[in-house]
Amino acid sequence: MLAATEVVKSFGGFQALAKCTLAIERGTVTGIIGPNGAGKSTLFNVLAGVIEPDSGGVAFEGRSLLGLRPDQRARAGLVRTFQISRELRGLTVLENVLLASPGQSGDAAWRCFATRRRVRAEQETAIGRARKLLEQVDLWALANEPAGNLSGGQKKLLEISRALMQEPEIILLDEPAAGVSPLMIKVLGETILRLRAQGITFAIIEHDMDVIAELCEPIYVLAEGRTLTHGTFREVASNREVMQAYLGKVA
Amino acid sequence: MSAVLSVAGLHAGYGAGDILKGIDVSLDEGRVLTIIGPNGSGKSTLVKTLAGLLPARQGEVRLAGERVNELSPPKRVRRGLAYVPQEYNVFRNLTVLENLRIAHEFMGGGAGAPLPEEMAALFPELPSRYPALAGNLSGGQRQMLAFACALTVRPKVLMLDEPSAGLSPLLTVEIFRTVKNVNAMGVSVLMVEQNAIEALRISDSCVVLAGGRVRLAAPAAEVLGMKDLQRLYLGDTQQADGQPAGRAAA
Amino acid sequence: MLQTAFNGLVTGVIMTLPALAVTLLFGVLKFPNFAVGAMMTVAAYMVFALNAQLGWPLAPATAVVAVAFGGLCIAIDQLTFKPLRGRGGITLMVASLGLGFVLENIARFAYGNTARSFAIELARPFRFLDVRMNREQMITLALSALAMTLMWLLLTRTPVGRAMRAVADNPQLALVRGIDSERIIRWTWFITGILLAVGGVLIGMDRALEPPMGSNYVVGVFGAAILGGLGSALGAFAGAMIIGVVSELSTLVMPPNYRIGIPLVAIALVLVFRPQGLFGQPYIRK
Amino acid sequence: MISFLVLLGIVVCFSAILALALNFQWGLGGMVNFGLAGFYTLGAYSCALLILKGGANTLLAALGAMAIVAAACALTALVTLRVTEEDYFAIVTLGVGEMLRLVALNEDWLTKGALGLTGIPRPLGDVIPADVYVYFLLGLSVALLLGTLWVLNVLARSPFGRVVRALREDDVVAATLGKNVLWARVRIFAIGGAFIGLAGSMHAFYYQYIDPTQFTNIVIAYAFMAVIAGGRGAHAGTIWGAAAVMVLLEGSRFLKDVIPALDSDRLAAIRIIIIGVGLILLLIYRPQGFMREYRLHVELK
Repeated sequence: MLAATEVVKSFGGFQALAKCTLAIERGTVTGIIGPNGAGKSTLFNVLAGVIEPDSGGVAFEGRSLLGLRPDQRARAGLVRTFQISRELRGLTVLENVLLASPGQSGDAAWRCFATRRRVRAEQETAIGRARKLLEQVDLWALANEPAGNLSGGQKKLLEISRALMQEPEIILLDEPAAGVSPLMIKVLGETILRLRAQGITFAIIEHDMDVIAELCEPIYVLAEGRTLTHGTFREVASNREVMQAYLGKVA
Repeated sequence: MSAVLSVAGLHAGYGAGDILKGIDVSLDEGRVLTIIGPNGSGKSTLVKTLAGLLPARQGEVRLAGERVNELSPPKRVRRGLAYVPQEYNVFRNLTVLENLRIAHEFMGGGAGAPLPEEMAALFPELPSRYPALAGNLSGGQRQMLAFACALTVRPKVLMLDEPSAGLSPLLTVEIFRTVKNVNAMGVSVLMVEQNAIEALRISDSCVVLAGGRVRLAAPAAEVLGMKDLQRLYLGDTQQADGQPAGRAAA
Repeated sequence: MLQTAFNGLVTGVIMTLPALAVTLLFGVLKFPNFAVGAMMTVAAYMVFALNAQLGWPLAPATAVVAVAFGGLCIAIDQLTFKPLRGRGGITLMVASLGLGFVLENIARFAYGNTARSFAIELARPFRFLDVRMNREQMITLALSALAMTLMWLLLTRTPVGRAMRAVADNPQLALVRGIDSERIIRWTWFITGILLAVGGVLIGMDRALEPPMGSNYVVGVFGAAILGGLGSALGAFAGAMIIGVVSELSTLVMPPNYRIGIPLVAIALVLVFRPQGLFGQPYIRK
Repeated sequence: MISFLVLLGIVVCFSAILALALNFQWGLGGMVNFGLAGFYTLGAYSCALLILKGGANTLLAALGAMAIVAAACALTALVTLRVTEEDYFAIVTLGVGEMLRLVALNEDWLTKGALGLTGIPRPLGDVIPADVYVYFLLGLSVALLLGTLWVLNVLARSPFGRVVRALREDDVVAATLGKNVLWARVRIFAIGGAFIGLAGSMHAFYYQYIDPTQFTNIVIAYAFMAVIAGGRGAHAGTIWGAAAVMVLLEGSRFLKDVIPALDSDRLAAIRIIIIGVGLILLLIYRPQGFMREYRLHVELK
């Protein structure tokens, strides 16, 4: 569904990605793990279109994504969240989620006047959808709160609700569990599994091995900018090479 | 022997929540302490707080017995608490010599060569590259320059944030040998590392951090001996809050 | 043709000083100082007060005002920008715009709108290869060459200069290397004040002394700083020379009062094709 | 005295429209417009020239001016193609503003340069008797102001308004949520431009003659002061801000007879000094202004 083939990206001499190849199948929750500096976030930004690779290809459902802007990828169904959550502070929680609903005719300035009834009707349905999403992560009570006032964990859940509002084909989650309380992580896990059942594909970068073990299948291990191996959690956890990548190169 | 750097009940964090939830750590004079733990455990936050880049919300930080909570980073450095960040740890648009000069002049080095002879011996490659821009150095050379800058004025404590991150195995060994030599000159070292095995080999004591709490504090040799050290990374280190990770059967 | 090129050289040289000031300040405080024009005007009038009204010769008057104005800039920073430290670029920019209004109109209030000029003896222009160089232009070239070499020496040879470049390169690392950022910010404002004072005098000599004299240069100065690459001292020099010469040469081709179009086009081209300018390092996106 | 208040009322109206335009561009959309005076000049001159040279009636001229300024703003916004940092954009708008004022000053064949354009007719000027006309103009001005407020409020409350505010907060996030950032920026700046054109046209109708000296930095100072005092993003607040600024400063005309030594130049200088200082003090002590921008509120039953 989403594949990176032999992607290379270097920043001033340091090669963050060296011929990295990885494929995310439809309907899976694919985990991406690896020690610090293995290039996980860089790969993520290449898939999301924030960074253009030096060479190699990125394809989404067979179509190449090279040159597509992040908003074009988002509209094509490839949605992402951020490692350090970037909520829109000045907008309320509900407004953050409403902003993400695709195909709002009210996004065009003149239609806000020409077809006011239709815009309002669309907004009502969008609020309905947003409400369901926010209630699942019990943020509905804070719907009118400016997003800047939320706690770290709540901001993460808001970001995920925002991603879900876009009716995505695939969601790229960048360390969803970081800084989130264990209880919230459980809620998060259940949400992801439920959505996978509804056919949404996930790619998750995560350090919390419990989340990876519980949710992800298959798992890709990245080290020094390339894919070391991939497989089920048991295969990956027992693989000597992975151990070395994590615990240090015993020269 | 007395603790050259002691941290008691430290709470700190960026936004709303606390990442560090009450940390007690102490580094003895002339020793090497390595802090390991999975990502997001608060390792980097701890070092940034000790360097003064992040305010300590609760708890106390003492350097050689003197409370430093209220001191700004420049003052802490001048009192001998040197720090090498993980990334962006050199001034890329300045030459190697200028990097060293700045560290020397502003860390209270006064007159004299930017790099004292005993330190120069540790970094043989640098002098030949003095005119080069630091940004053009390779990863390993940049790390060495960052080390040298922190050592231009003999610090009491040298804090390192994942010095081996993103480096090849060969360079990693060289980095740790340098750390060993620096320690041999009487500089106490506090190191945050992912490379657990290599780092512990040259350390005296070890602290395991997870979920912003100290899970284990033991001599390095003992932690190295733990068979399921990898469990710390791949296993269920994330016990429900409050319960420290069980000490593995020897 | 040669004469216009020479005049362009002079304009370029005049713009180098404020362009250096803008780039230096942007490096350290990360915002474009829109009051740069008004500051030059105020400094020029201070020199005018000593020179024309108290009869001081131009050189000592400029030197005294340069140092005094440096101190004044530090005071202005403490009053205006220090409370806004860390409030983000837009707030600082709007504040600097407001400050520019205040300073320019203090000059207008004190000296009215009539154009004035410095009291310097008129001398026969010096002729070389049929290019007429009058005395003011010679002083301009000499004075700015001196200012630039001093500036270059300061930035590369002195601890404060290096510290300024370090803070511009990586503010957090600078803290951890023992650099007290407030002290460096004061030094930056002091040097900005000196550069703008000398720049103001040069403009006053090249053209007349009037309240809007400084703000007429603002777009040109920003154009030079951006063309050279915001944050790079060498870039500011190169940008100023290019814009100076090109805008002067443009007067051969189009009506002179659209000279301001040149820096504007330069900025637009840089922004679209090469955001970091000629010598700047790529702007690191947030 | 009454006629002074009526005249002041008219000036407050179109100054408020100008401030509303800035509030939409900068307050809501985060796009700093330091070229406001230049665009304002373009609006006034376009309107005047469409009538005097183009033979258009006042309504058509005003609409034409709005379209022209909107187009100019749209072009300016295109420069944010690659670099979206606000400081670069502020410098570009400053430059464009300067250029527009220079065109007005130097293109004698078109704008009669420093002499300016005279004899600009007023809307329905020939139909409504002169002695009563000023009240009609006040009514028209207030109507246009309320019209502008209504349009901008509908936009601010609509999904488009959320896109505008999202761009101010974090354009990268707006992109990842499927919004075409560049196209949105062009629209935001153009919409603001249209209302700058309206304010310019009203300025031309009010004074009936325009020359470059009427469009100095004082225009920028007033508008920014009004937006910051009113509260960035708060349209109603901007109107109060504009009214307060105008009354405070136009009222200073009376200073002349209080302090005889003040000639008009010095008085104008004092006004801008007061505004400049006021701007800085507001930014330091009351950056959020006096009212807050609209936020969607839903019942949480």
